[in-house]
Amino acid sequence: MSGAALHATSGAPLLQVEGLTVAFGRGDAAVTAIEDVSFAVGTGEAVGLVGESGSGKSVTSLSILRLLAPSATIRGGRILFAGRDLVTVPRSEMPDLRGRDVAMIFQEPMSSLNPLMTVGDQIGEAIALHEQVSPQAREARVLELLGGVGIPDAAQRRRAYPHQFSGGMRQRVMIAMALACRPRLLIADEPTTALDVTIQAQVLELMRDIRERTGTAILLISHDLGVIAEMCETVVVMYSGRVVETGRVADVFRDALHPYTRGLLASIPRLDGESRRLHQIPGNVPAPGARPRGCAFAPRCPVKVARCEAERPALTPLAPGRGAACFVAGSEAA
Amino acid sequence: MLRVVGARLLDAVPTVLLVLTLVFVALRLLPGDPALVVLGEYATQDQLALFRRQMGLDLPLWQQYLAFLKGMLTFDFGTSMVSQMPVSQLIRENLPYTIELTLVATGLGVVVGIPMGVVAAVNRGRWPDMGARIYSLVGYAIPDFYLGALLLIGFALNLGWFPINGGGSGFLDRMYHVILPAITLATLKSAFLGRLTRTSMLEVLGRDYVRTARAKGAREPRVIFRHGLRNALLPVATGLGLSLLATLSGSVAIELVFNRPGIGEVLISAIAKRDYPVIQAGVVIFAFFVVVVNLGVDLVYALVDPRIRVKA
Amino acid sequence: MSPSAPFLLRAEGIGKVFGGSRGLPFVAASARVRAVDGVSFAMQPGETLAVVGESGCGKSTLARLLLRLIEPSEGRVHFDGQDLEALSQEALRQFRRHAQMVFQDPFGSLSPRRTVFQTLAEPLQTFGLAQPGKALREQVADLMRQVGLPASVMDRYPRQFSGGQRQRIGIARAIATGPRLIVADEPVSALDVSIQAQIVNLLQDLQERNGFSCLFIAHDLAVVRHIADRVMVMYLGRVVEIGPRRAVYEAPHHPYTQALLSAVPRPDPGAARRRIVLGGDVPSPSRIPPGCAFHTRCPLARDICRQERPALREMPGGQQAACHFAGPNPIPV
Amino acid sequence: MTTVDEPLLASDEPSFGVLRRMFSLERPGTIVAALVVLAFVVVAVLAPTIAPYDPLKQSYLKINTYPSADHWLGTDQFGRDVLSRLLFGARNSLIFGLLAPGIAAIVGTVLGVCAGYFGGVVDRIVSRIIDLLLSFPELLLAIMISAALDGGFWNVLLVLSIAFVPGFARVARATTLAVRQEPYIEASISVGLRTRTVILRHVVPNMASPVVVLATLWVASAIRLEASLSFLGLGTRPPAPSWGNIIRDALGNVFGSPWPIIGAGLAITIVVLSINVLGDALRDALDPDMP
Repeated sequence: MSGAALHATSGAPLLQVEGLTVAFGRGDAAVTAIEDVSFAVGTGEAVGLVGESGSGKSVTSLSILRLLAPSATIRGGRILFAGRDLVTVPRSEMPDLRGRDVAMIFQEPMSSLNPLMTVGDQIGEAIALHEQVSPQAREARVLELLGGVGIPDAAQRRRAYPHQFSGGMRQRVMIAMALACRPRLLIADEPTTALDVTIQAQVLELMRDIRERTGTAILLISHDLGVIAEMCETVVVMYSGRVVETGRVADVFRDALHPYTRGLLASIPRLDGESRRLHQIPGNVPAPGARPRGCAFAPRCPVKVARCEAERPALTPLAPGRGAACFVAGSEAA
Repeated sequence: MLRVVGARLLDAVPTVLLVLTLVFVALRLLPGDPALVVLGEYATQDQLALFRRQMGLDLPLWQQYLAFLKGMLTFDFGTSMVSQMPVSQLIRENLPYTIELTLVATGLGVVVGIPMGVVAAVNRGRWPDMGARIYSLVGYAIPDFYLGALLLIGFALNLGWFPINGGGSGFLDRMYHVILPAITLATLKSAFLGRLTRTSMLEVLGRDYVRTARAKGAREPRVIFRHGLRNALLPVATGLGLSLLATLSGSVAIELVFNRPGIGEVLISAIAKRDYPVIQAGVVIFAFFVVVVNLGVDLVYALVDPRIRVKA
Repeated sequence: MSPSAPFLLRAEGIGKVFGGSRGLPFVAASARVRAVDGVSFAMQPGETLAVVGESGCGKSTLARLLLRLIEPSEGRVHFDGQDLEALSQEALRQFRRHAQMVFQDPFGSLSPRRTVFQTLAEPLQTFGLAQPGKALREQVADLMRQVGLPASVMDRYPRQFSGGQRQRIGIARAIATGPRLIVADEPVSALDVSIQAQIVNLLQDLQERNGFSCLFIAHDLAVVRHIADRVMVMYLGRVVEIGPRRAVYEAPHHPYTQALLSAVPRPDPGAARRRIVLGGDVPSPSRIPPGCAFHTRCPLARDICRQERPALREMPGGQQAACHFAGPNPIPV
Repeated sequence: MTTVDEPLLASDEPSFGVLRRMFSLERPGTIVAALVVLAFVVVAVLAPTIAPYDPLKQSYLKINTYPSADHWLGTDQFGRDVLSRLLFGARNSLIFGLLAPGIAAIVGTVLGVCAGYFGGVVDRIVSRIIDLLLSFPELLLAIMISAALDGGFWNVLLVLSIAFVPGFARVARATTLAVRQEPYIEASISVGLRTRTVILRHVVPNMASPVVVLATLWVASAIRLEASLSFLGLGTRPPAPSWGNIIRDALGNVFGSPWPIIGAGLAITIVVLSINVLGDALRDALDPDMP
């Protein structure tokens, strides 16, 4: 049962990941990072990929553009983007697609820009790689992009170097660079995690504004459920390398089906929270190499049954547009 | 721009002074009395006294120091005690040979070493990387004078392709004489530069901005050269400065092996003959080179790396 | 130690300036950075005071000033009625027994080459609290049980534990000498949400049982809401608002506190909320704006804000705020 | 208080893991290198017993002979047995190879730790001088110092040690600075340890591995540097045998056989190569993520 069927978005989704499995290392030393991951992103939709460390959310996002480390191999599954399976696209053709159809921004603004190139040149390069435009047209486009992401006096700032920008400003430059060729999908891997909360608010506001203006679909990877709630329509929850729940954000946040999602939502400290104690999920996230047989959440699950420790539950639809990978969920109030 | 260059030049002044002071102190710490050592135990007292006055050793220490500084900075190194020739003339005749050898050897080292390092880094783990590592390991181990001796015996003595000794006169002839010694030194320097470039390249290729370049749609060659190499070459520039100086000091031995004229040979024979003015001049010349090369590397860094050139 | 003074800890006008050395011959001078600027507050025994603020606001520096890990440039700290500045080197070392620290980075706060037993025994031995021989192992075992770790793993090395487990070892080390004050420097920011909850609850349970007061430094305002009795908001080395948790969260008076609270993303989708999005970037501590440091980003900024630095004034809700125009116009949180 | 028996991460790794990683099978080079170094040490130690002749005994009957039954590597221009001189040369290299880096390691590390840990003016001055001395390659530094001192064992040892001190000091200082920034140092201070204990118990053990790796690599450099100095006539003075001056004499002797040069040169190369391989293996084992 692939996750895609769960999405009743109009027409074929822009991006459809089916049964994606990625492992690191060779031979018997190989460690499965993510297994049987399925979800979809509709045109212009904002999907949140949420999970704690070791959940495989970054590996999933990097696999789409095939930017994984050399030691990683895609063992199975398909990544359909506008009808093309990116897993089978030859390596030499991937650069044409990166930055033009699908763009990506990363978590560490401090180290994601080339320290020896001016900000303007780095954005200009993103244009020049995909479009044959005159230097003047390209320069105009660079200034327009810088202005579009809220960087004041663009003409002068484009000559500055990354070390002359603050974290928030650099993230804006990254966004401008990603939008240079008007991609149809923007993958953002923890874009605001490294930023202070007031700067994060600015960047999130900017991303929402861009989505409205350009209709670019966003795949937002984050561990912060607050950011996901504010930015996305659909959420995909990952735990220990597998998708455990998908659905519309409003539904999942109101009453999550999977015990892990419920536990996670209850553990979040809330600004209006009155209680002193936080709900806590006992135990630890298993390391990728030491994942238990059966459901990975079983050791920490309050409602586990014998079957959970024997078999791995697949992601099954439990309500229109919603799914969970749990034998217990949905059968009665988990 | 000028502000940065000016700052670096100002920075070099105290360094030069410190170096000269160290040299002055080192030579004055010589155990025993230089006059005795040069003239031998049988010299009479007044011969010793005459020698000391000639050499200005009888003046109070600070006067000697000032005279020493004035002499060094105006390149007036006094006269050789052995050949009575003005030292500066001795230097003028031999220095060009050393510079020629050092530049050609370093040039060859760069042309071979840096590309080798890049290829090894890009093909990490595959045969080019293994080959480069073995080449570097041998290059780090083999003594320069041994390699020189082997090349001399092999290509010069037995095969006669190259001259056995001398520095040659006239451009072509001097090049003909410098090839074998330069290759000897270049082999070692390319091993050093190759390994340095490889490490620096590997470190840079792991950086986030290289991944960003790929995410932008840049093809692999552009990622490696436009983004990777430019950042990797900065630390290599420092390494280049160091290898230039290492080649300079290596040339001392090579000049001996190939019987070439040069500052190294002058200094070594002066040490053997205890010819103090020449020793002093040789040491100062080498020290001067060190300061100039390091200043050069600093300037290159300041001009190339915007993080230094442009204040945040 | 004198009988417990009215306050456990009192800071008066504490400040710290880094760098600012004029150049030695051929050694570069470094820029003057004012990290903490005239901070005054007091802590009751058994109380949890949270210190919140964005990067560069000086909260971590303040923690180290209070524990005398770095020397303050100006101001005084009184611990249990004693002026720390007057203490001799040895007396200061004894003071450390009563004031311990928990660190942010679980991977960097434990010495990699020493076992858990050695790390936990160290404070006991340093202050002569360690019983001889076998009994010491039992003491360490008890500490481990208090923080929810099996005593059987005490002979292992830090690299064999997860982030959450290491943070528990750090907490065990901090409570080993029975301190009366624990300064926790962002103890949970490096942890995942599910592990975060475990550590927050652990700290509160230990506080209830041992009665120490806790200075809790954090940038996550939601965590602070659960753990703090009082909250102190800092901006560029200065206190902009300080008061009881309910007052500061539900009726913040300082515009920066209001903006900070409204910037925190809420995990309830669709909740319509009007958000204050501050313009500009946090100025660097080496170039602090004149007058009220926040005026460059403050929506209410007037001329007086640019000239005069506002002092902390009492507010109706029971908290203090440092703003010329602070008034009870809370933005609905 | 929920006591949680949480699964621990890696199994308990025995401390000699470092050795196991160094000499594991997929690194045959390291094992060969170890054997070569072992042979070198054995030869150097047992030179007096295994050398066929007295390295200094001259004999005018057998000058410049090619390798023969009784002189496996022939004789030099004074009729001395080349093989014996090579064996004693190994002794000379081992002594300088171990002593010089040893002394430099101690002096350099103390300098580096003090500069790194205490910082302030001490750090600025010490690191300024280190950077200055470091801009001179070891050989140049050695030549300049030996200009002030004539040859002889103690002077050569002094020259070699001084040449290596800046390098050690810089690594020790850099590592100390890095370790000094780690929170566990601040933790040990806040737990009430005296500065002396903090340095000995927490700083030194955690900075040992880079210094140890450097020491290993510099045993090789010391052997090579001593050979170079002796070749230039500034190191071990003939007639005492050193691989460097064996090559120097042989090169000057037009009639002699090339074997002394080949023998001594090969000895230096192989020994230095092997020690470098061991040093690299040690570094990879201690700090696997270095490129």
